[in-house]
Amino acid sequence: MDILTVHLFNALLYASVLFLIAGGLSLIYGVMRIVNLAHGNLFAIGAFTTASAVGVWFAGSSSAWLFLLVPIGAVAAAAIGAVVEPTLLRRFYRRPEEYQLLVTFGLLMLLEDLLRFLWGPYPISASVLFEKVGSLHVGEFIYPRYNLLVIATGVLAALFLWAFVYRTKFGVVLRATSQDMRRASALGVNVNLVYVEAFTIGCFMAGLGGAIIAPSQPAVLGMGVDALVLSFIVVVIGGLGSLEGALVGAFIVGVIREIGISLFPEMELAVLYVIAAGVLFVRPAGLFGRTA
Amino acid sequence: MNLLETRALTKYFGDTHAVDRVDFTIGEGEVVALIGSNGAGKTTLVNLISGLVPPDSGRILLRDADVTHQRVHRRIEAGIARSFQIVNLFDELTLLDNVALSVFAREKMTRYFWTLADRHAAVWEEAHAILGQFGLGEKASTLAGGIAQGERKLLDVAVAYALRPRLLFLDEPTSGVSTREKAPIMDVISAIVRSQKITAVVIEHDMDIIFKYSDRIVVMHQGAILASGSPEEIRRNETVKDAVFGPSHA
Amino acid sequence: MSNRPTRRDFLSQLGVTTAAMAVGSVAGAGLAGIAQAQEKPKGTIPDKPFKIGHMTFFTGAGAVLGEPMYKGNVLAAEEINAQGGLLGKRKIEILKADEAAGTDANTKEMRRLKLSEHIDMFMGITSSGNTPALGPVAEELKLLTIFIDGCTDFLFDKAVPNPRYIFRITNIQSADGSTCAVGVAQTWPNIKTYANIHPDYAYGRNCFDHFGIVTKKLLPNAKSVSEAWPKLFSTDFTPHITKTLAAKPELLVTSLWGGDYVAFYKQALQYGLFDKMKVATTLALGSAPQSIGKDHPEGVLTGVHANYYFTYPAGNRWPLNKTFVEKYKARWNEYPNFQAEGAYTATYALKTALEKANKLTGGWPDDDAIISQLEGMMIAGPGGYVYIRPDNHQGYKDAITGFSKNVPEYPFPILDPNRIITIPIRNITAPPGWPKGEPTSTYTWIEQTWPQMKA
Amino acid sequence: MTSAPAAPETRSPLRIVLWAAAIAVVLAVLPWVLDPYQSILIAYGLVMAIAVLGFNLLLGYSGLLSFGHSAYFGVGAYAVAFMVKYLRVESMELFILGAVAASALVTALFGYVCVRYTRIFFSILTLALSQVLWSLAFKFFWVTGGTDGLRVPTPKLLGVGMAEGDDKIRFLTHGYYYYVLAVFIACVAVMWVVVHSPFGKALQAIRDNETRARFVGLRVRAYRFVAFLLSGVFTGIAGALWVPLNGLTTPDILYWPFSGEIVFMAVLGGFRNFTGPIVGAVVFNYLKTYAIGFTVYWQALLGITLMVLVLVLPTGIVGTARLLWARARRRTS
Repeated sequence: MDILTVHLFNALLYASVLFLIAGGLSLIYGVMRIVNLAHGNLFAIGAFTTASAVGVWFAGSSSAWLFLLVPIGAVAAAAIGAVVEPTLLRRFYRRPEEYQLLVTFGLLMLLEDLLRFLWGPYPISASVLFEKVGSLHVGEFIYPRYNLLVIATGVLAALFLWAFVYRTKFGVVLRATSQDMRRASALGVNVNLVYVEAFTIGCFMAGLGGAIIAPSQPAVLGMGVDALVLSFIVVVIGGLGSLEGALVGAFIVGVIREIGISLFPEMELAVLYVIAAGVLFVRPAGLFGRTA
Repeated sequence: MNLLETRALTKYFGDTHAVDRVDFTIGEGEVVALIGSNGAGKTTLVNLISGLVPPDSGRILLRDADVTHQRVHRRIEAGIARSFQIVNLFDELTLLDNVALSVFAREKMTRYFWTLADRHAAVWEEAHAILGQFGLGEKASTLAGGIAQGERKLLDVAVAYALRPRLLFLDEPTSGVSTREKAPIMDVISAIVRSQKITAVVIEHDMDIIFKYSDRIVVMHQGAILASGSPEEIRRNETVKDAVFGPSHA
Repeated sequence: MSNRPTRRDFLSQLGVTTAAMAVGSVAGAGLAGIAQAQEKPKGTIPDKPFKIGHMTFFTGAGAVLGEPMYKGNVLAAEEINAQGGLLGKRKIEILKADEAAGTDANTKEMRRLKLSEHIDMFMGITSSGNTPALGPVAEELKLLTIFIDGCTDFLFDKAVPNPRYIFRITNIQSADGSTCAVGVAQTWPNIKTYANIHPDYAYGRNCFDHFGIVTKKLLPNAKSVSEAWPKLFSTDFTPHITKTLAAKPELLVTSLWGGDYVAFYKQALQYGLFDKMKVATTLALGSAPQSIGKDHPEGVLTGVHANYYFTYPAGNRWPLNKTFVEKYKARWNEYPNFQAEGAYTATYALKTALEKANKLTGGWPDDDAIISQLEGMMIAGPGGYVYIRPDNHQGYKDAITGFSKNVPEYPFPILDPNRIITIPIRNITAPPGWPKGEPTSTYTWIEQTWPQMKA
Repeated sequence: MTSAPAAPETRSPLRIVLWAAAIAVVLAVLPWVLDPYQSILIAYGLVMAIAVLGFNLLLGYSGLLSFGHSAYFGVGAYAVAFMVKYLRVESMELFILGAVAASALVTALFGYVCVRYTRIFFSILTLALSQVLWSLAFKFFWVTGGTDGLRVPTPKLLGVGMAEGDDKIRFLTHGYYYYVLAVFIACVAVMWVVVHSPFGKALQAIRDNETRARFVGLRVRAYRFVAFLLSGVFTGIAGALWVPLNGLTTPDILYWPFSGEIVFMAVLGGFRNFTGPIVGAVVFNYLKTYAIGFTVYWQALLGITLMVLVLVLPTGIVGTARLLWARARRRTS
C-alpha cells in the first residue's frame, strides 16, 4: 500500500504543476477570451529564472535565503505578462481570434529564443534545494520532501485563487468583466485594469509552476512548448475558461500519467492523449466547459 | 385551407412568456401585418416559425404538415423564407453573389464543388433579374458591406425572395431607414409580393405602412394574440389602441 | 563452444579483463598514428580551405554529451592548421550546425551544407535517431562523411548496408548493451531480477535488446521485471523511478544519457533508489566529465558508450592519451569525453588518408582515393587502436566500462582506475559476412553462436 | 476583418489562365537555371503550398482557423511510410492515393467533432486532436519508429524508378521536381474550381454570416464538414509528396508548432486571396531556411516577423501588393 501512496504523491505532484500552468491559461481565457499560445513559455521563464537565481546567481547562499528566492521566477513571468498585455495583446481584443492566436504564436517563438539568448543553450538546475530538504519515509519507501512542498504549493494556490475569485471584491469585478465586459465597463469598472491584472495573475501562476519545479528538474529549452500541449489537454478535459475544470483536469491528467507509465510503459503519454480525445468525442466542450 | 397554422405555440425566455399559446393562421395569398409594442413577441413568433429558435411547446403546421421540429433547411424547402430586422447579409460578397447564392441554394446547386459558379448562366440571369426588380441592378458588383442602409434592407428581402418562397416573413423591412425612404422601399417590396402572389407576414411599427399595404392585421400583446382583423376593424378596436398605442394615444 | 562452459571460462574466452592493462599492440599494414611527422606532399595542392560541416547538439540536454565532439574536431583542426593545413596547404574550416533542430531539419541542413555551402566533408552526429536519417542523404549527396557517434547498428545493418561515402568512428551501439551486460555478469553474477529505464528512441531500444540477449546467455536466471520508456530529453523521472522501486529489482539497467541522466540520478537519489538496488548504466559517464557531480553514488557500473574514458589508458602506458587530454584541457578548460576523442581521431584519420593517397597519386586526392585509404585503416588514437572495417565502414576499438569513484584529483567522479573492464570488440560484435539480422546482426549472432550458461 | 471590403476579383478567366500558364512555365524552367539546392527549396515550397492551399479553404474561405493541420500532413506522410514498410509499395501514384484515403478517413473523424464548433473552440479542438496523433506516432515505436521516424526510399514515378547509379539529387531536382510541379498545378486548378464553385460561394457565405446562410437553406455543418474534408485531403497530399523529398518522416511534422507554421504561411501570403497561401508557402520556406543560416535566433526573427505582419500587414504579401498596385494605378490614371 505504501507504493500506492508514493504513486498518489507523484500524481498530485504532476497535477499541482499542471494546475498552475493550465489554471493560468484558463483564468486568462475566462476573463479576456484569448488563448495565449505563449503561456508555456512563461512557465519556462519561471523555471529558468528560479533555476539560475538559486543555482547560479546566489549559489552558496544560506538555504533559507534560497528558499525565499524560489518565487522570483513567478515574479519574472508576471512582470513579462504585465508588460505584454498592455503593449501587445490589447490591440487584438477587437480583432478576430485568428489574429490573437497568431500574435501569441509569434510571441511564443520570440520568447523561446529570448530564453536561449538570456540563459544559453544548456539545461540549468537548482538541485541544491531539492537535496537540502531530503526525504521522508513512506513505509518502506522514501519520498523527496521537496515534492510534497510542490504539492502543498499547488493546493495553496488553488485555495488562494478560489478565495480570490469568489471571496474578494476584485474577484467580483473579475467575474463581472468575464461575464459581460461591456456592462462591467458601463458600471464603472476599469476594464483595462482588470485585464492587465488578470493577465498578470495568469502569468504569475505559470511562472510559479516553473519556479517551483526548478529545484527538482532542470530547466531546459523547449519545456514551454511541451508544457503548453499538456495544459491544453488539461483545459480540454476540464473545459476552457473554468478554474474548477483546470483543477479537475490537472488531477485527472496527473493520475492517468502515473497509471500510464506504471501499467503501459510502451504507451505512456499516448494514453493521456487518447483519453483526452475520448472526452472530446463525448463532450467536446470539456467536463466543465461552456462554449460560446 | 390555411397555408400556415400554429397551435398553442409557446416559448419562454426564463420567466418571460415571449410567445404564449399562440394560435396563428394565415391563408394562401394573404399579406398580414404583425403588430404590437416592443416585447410583444412578434419577432419571437417569426423566429419560431422560421426555425431560428425551437419552441417549448405547441405545433406549427404548414399546409397541415407538421414542421414544428424540422430543421431550417427543410422549412425553406417547404417554402418558408424570412428577412431580418437587423440586416443579415454576406457582407464580403457582392450584391449579385448574395442573391445568386439563394438561387444556387434553392436549386440545390451549392453542393457542386466541381463546377465554376460562373458557368451557370441561368442562375446569374435570374439573380440579375431579381436585383433589377429590387432596383439594385446597378450595384450588382458592389460588396454588400459597402451600400446604404436602405439598399441593405432591400437586399435582405431580395435574398429571401430569391428562394421563391410561398410564405415570406418580413421582419421590419423598413426599420433603421429614414421616414422618407420607407414608402419607396415598401412600394418595391409590395409590388413584388403582390405580383408573385406570395403569402407574406410583415412585422412593422409604422401604422401608415401597415394600413396601406396589408390585407389583415394581427395584434400581439405580451406574447398573445390580442386581435385580428382588417385594417379598418383594427383601427376601430379600442383594446388594441390601449394595448398597442398606449391609453394616451390619440 | 558447444559444450556449456562455465561463466568464468566464457568471460575469459571473451577476453574480458578487469583493471588497467597495456593496450594490446597490433601490427598491420594499415597502422597509422596521429603523431606522425608530415612528409612533403606530392604534386600541387590547392590552398582553398577544406570545409567540414560539423553537426552535433549545441543546445539542450544533449549538449553535455554532444558538444565535446565539436571541441575535439576543432582541436585537431587547429593542430593541423598550425602545421599549414591538410597536405600542408588546405586549412580546415568548420561550419557548425545544431543537431537539436530535429531530424527533419537536420536532413535539410545537411543538404544545405553540401549544396549551398559546398562543404568537402561532413562530421558529427550524436543521436542514433539521426544517423539512419542522415546516412542515406549523405550517400545521395555523395558527401564524404565520418559520423562520430549516432552509433546505431541499424545504420550499416539496414539504412545503408553498402556504404560508400559514410564512415563511423565510435564503437557500434550493440557493444553498449553487451558491454554493460558482460560487466554485470562479471560483477554481480547472482542477479535474479532487473528493471529497465531507457529513453524511448533507437538507442534505448538497442541497449534494452542487447543487454537482454547477453544477460539471457550469461545469467539465465535473471529476469526483467519492469520497463520504463521516458521520452528522450525528459526532465521528470519521478514516475519511472517509482515504478522501478515498486518492482523491487536487484538491479536497474539504464541507458539514459546527457542531461537526462543528470536529472535522473539527482531525482533517484532523493528516492533512495541507489540504496535499494545495484545500478548499471551504458552512458552515464559518457557525457562531458564535469557534468556529473560528486553527489553521484560510487560503485555504479557507469558506461562510457563502450568507447573511451579520459583516464584510460593511463598516461604512462599510452602517451597519445596523455598529450591529448593535456591539449584538450588547455584548449577548452575541461576534460574530453569519448566523443571528443572520436572526433579528434576521425580528423586525424582523414589527414592520414589524405597523406597516403597523395603519396600514391600526387595532388589533392579525390573522394574515392580518400575512401580507399580509410577502408581498412588502423589508426592509433588517444583511446587506443581503431580499426575501420572495410565492409561496413564501421570503426572498432576495444570496449570499456567501469565503476564510478570519487577521487581527490577531480571535482567529479571518474571510472575507478582499478576496476576498468575492457573487452576486445570483435568478441562482442558480429563478424564480417554475418547475415543482416533483426533487430541487429550482432543480436542474432549472439543469439545463435554464444553458448547458453547453466542456470 | 477590420479593413474595408476590397473590390472583388473581376479579372477575366482568359487572363487568369494566361498568367497561370506563364508562372507554370517559369517554374518548369527553374531547375535548368538554378543550382540544385534552390530547386529543392522550390520543390519544398510547392509542396507546402499545396498544404496551405488546403488549409486556407478553411481559414480564408470558411473562416475556421485550424491549429491542427499538422495532423493531416502527418497522416499523408505516415501513410506513405507505412505503405513502404508494410506493403512494399514503390509507386508514387499509389502513395498519393493511399495518402488521400488515409487523410480523408482521419479528417472525417476529426471533422465530425470539430465542425460543431467555430472560432477559438474550433482552433483548440483541432490542436488537441492533432496532438493525439503526434503522441501515437511518438510512442508506438514498433509501428512508427518513434522519434527515429520511418525512411522512405526513392519512389517510382509513373512506374519508372530511378535508374541504377543515377544521382538522387538529379532525380529530386528534375524527375521529382516536375512530378511535384504537376501535382501542384493540378491541386491549384482543383482548388481554384472549388473556391469559385457554387460550393465555394456557399462557404464564403457561411463564413460571412452563419445565421443568414442557414436561412437561405444551407446546412452549415455539412458544408463545413466537406470543406474540412477537402482541406485535410489537400494537406494529406502535400504530406505524401513531402516524404520522398525529405527522405523520412518523423513525429516532428505532427507536433503542433508545425501547424503554427502552416498558419504562418497563410498569413504571410495573405489568406484572403487565392494566391496568398501559395506565395506565403514559398516565401516562408526561403525565409526560414535563410533565417536559420543567418542567425541562431532565427525563431525570434520569425516570431517578430509574424507579429509585425499581424499588426501592420494583416492582408499579407499578396493583399498588400494588390493594395499598392491599385493605389499606383489610381495615381497614374
